[in-house]
Amino acid sequence: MAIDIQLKATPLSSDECIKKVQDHHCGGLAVFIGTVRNQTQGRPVDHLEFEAYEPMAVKEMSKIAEQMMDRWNAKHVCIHHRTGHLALGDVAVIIAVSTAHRAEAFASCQYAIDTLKQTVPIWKKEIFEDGEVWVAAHP
Amino acid sequence: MAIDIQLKATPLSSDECIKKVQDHHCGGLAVFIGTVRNQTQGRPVDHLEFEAYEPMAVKEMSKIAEQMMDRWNAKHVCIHHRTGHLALGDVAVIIAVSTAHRAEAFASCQYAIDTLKQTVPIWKKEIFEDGEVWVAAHP
Amino acid sequence: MEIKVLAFGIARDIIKASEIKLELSEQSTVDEVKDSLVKLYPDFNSLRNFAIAVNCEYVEDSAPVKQGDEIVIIPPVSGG
Amino acid sequence: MEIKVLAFGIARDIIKASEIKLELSEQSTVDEVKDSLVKLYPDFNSLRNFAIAVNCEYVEDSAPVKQGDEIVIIPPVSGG
Repeated sequence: MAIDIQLKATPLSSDECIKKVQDHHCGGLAVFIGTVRNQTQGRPVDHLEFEAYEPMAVKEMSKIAEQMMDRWNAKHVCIHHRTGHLALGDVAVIIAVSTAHRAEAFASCQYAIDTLKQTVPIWKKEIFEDGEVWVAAHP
Repeated sequence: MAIDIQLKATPLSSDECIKKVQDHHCGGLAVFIGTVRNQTQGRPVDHLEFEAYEPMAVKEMSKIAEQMMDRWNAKHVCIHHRTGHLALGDVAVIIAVSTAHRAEAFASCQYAIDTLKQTVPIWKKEIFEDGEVWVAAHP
Repeated sequence: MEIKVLAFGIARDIIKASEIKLELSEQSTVDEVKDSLVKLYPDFNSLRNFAIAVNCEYVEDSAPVKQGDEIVIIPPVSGG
Repeated sequence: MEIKVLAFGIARDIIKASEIKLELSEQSTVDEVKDSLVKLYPDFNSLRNFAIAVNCEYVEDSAPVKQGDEIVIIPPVSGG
């Protein structure tokens, strides 16, 4: 059983995350890859900045990994999240999980990304030619 | 919109499959990776042989990809399946899909692997030191 | 008519060849292909199930078969 | 007592600094931290919501705060 949580300012590697959870006792290995999209309709985004409250972000991601193990018997969990400057199409987050059976891999991976988006203290700002906006800050 | 279906006798690359479906208009990218496990309890497997009825296997995998697009609005689908000699821990199948929203990515990816295991004419044989068995052939 | 049937996986082990020729009456169906196979090779009864594909498609037992069709025995699949 | 509050994301833009010191009475709670912030910076009212973390944990509004705690404003998160 292994948990690997990383916040990093350098590009994420799906290969690295998959290797961390691969295990020939596990029939299910699911991965979610979150890519940076243009979220503000109709304004061309130049780039994005991701900022984290690092110690708490790592702690909240670890909690998610532990819940994946408790509720779905996940064997290995890897969650890597980017910080800093990202371009459209860059990978912001990778969640990889291996479980004995594939249904648990999908369910726990989906739980992880849904929960991460609600609880992990990371914020993204879209930067336009003529301004910037913190995503999801306002109603 | 792109569909990439491959049956190959050489190692599969999750990186290649992910690149085929990455799209910065898609917020969800899910991947399933199926690894070869020891399925016959208590007998150490030396290796496995995967055999496919190739034209029909490709056709059935294409049908799955089309269903993922029809039912879950999948934008890009990549399904790669190994054939030939595999060792325990080798990757037998990779399914990658990108969709606008992440729930559809998970649901369509899970549908794909569940259906593949029921319909795609591929057979695996476990080879032991003292014999061999076609997996799932007998009740 | 004589039809050719291809075999994969355990079906190939049962017939001990990758194809077999069957002599069937004209206007036969998949059902008759299956019956002939089971008669010739009773080991097909030991399988969890087996299907017949005609021209790369799963078909009903009542589907017709004709000379020149690509007819394939599909034992229980185990890919993925 | 004087407590230090850290700010991230839009909260940092609102207070125009990455930390601020607040003067609170002894035995204050998170609720009073929030009230002070909104009084000093009415723009906090424009947010969809904001939480306070104490020592890297989300806490209820009724939770106590004391000098030396790491108190952080958590505006709506948008990671992933």
